[in-house]
Amino acid sequence: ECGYISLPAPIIRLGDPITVSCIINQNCTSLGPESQIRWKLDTELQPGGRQQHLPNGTLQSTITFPHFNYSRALLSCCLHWGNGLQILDQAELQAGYPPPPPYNLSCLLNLTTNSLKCQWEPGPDTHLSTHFTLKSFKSRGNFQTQEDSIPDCVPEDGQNHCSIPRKHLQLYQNMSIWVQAKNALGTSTSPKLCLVPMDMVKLEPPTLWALEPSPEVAPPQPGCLRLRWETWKPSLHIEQKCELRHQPQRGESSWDLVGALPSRSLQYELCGLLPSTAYTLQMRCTRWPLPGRWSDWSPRLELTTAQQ
Amino acid sequence: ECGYISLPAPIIRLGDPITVSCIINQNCTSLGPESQIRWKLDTELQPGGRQQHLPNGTLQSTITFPHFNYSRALLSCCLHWGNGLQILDQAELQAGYPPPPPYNLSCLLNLTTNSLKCQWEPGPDTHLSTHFTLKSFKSRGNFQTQEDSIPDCVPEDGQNHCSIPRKHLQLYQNMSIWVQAKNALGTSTSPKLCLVPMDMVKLEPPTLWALEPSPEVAPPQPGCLRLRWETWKPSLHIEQKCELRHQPQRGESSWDLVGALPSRSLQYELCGLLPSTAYTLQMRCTRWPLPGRWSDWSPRLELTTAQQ
Amino acid sequence: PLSPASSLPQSFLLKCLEQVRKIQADGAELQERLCATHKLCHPQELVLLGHSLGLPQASLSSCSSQALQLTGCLNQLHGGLVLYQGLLQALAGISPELAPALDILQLDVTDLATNIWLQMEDLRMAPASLPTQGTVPTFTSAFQRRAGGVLVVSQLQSFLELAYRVLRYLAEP
Repeated sequence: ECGYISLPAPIIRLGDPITVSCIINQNCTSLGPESQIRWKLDTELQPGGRQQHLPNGTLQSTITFPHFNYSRALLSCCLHWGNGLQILDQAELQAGYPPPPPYNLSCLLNLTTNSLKCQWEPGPDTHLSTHFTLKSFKSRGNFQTQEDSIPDCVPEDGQNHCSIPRKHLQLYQNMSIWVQAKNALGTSTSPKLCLVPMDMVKLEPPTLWALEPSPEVAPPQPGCLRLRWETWKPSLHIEQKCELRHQPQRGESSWDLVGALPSRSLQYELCGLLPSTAYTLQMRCTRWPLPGRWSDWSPRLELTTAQQ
Repeated sequence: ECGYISLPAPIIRLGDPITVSCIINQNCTSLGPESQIRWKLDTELQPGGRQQHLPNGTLQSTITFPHFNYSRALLSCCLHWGNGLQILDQAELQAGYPPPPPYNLSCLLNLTTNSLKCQWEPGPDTHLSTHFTLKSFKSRGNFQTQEDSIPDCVPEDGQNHCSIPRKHLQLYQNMSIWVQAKNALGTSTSPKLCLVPMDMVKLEPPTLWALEPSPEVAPPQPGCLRLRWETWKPSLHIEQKCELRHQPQRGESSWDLVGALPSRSLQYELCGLLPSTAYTLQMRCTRWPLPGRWSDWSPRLELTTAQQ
Repeated sequence: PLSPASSLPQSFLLKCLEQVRKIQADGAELQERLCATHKLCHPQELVLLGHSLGLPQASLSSCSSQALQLTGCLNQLHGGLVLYQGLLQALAGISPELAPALDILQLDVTDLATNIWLQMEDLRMAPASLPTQGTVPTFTSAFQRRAGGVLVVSQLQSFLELAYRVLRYLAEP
């Protein structure tokens, strides 16, 4: 080789000092006392290289960057030659931060895909390529002792979520989950989440329908509404409780809430409302009495109460 | 096994006759003279099974379908037992046609993807799963002798086109290309296409611009238009000729054509038109004098000729 | 008879009930597809084949309400689920259309078996070692796997019906 750059490390911490040296061999060119090694950072010539002729006839230059503040830079070792500069070697230098611990780790059990989807916050940019891995294991009582390991879940590039497939899950057993972040400068892990997958089930909202007036059934009383609802089909096997909220469409009144409703009703009469008034109704459900998450509110159902 | 169906072939030609037999073993159930084997096609009971007790104590029934006209059917061998039928074996029978030779094979060289995209007509439905493969080889002069083989190009399921990647192509050498169609009942091949990939280049249309009037240049004569154009960037290395067509926007007059124009002009004046009339212009180009395909016509440029 | 659920946590029983309902739904899904795709809709049409396959059955004799014996009942519940886990596993390769439904059913059966076993361990009711799956028939053709699927799922549904009644009885406050 004509010349070569030697770096202490290709990746350093942003702002850290770094000293780099370049050695040029005699077989490259005749190295007289006037030979001058010059450094370039990307395209900028850099002052301050300390040059010395080594006993074995090679020429060495060393340069120090007290606070290296480029997340990525190309360092070139050049030699004055004729009336120009000859580039003899290049090295890519990167700088950034070790990964901060990921945080806000949360998981939801998706009943359609049957997978446990976890997401997290990666924390500030490290300027370096950082890989996240969702790690977990099944454990009995106290979440500490690992029983069966679960294969790592590797998110797609740049994504901060990962889904553990059903075949790796025991839906009713304790599980410890955490995120590991890793780049060239270090590794960090998020706080551990201890959960039972089934308790993380997030239901889709129920569906509300107006009850069509029918000859056999007396019309609703003034200030009353009739409706029916059904929970989301994939959750039929889950015992749930639901909440109904309603408010007049016009005006600023807040929502009124009717709690602890069954997960399915073929006919429900809501009374105590203003007569001949247009109302907006929404419902949400949650797994109950076993733990679960509230679904989102259902799409709005608009009904008008019977006249006085 | 209780009973089993034996088919001469799981796939036959639509309309052909087929004779199927079912043999029931003694260890399945006691086979008295009153035992009766019945056949079902999907869910329909079929008349006409010929039944016989074989010397080894087994019971065999044979049924013939003179013209089997189902592209796919489920054949069940059943036995009267108690007051119902017992299903003892099932076999899936398919019928269709051997693949007709694919036709209308044509190819275009795409300069953006650098691949040779060929497409073809598959011919009438064979009712069977039929696989198409685009086969080709490089050959010297007469397209007959195969020199270098090219890996088969397998289209995505159900697609009737395939793209041979650049790394398998020699753009300026002869190539023989054909399509093979294959299903359970046979194989067929399309007529061979002999081509030189580069001669199949299909250019994207050129781009037309109006020339902005400028102080240094005298305004155009009445009945004249000024414009400029440039060919599609990836084809700049290809010598081309272009055609310009124009017609008044109003009225029914057909297109007028100006042929043999260069592939690039910074300033072109088109005269001999009606003064103060709005015209629509389009241009297309082709590789020339070397062989090539005309590009599509460019998007329309609308210009109005100078007044009298 | 033993007063129900004297030693079984309510949350355990509610989870088991939920799991049984899920497995019943999974089983119904598989039965629907076997009927639609392969015209195998009635187990009664496959009795002869069932005899020749020699499908083992699971008993819940210790769970009858007249003579409920809790440890024996839980053991039989767990043993039956392990048996069906093995039978469902033997159906692997049933057909591409049915494979996803069969996988989910198998996973859910395994989950319930594990829950019962872990609860028995917590209550020191579990036998010294896990029961083995026992001899499972080999299905030698695609038809046998599908017909076997109809028979196995039909038996599983009856088993679950009984199990559900027992669990409900045990969960009564």
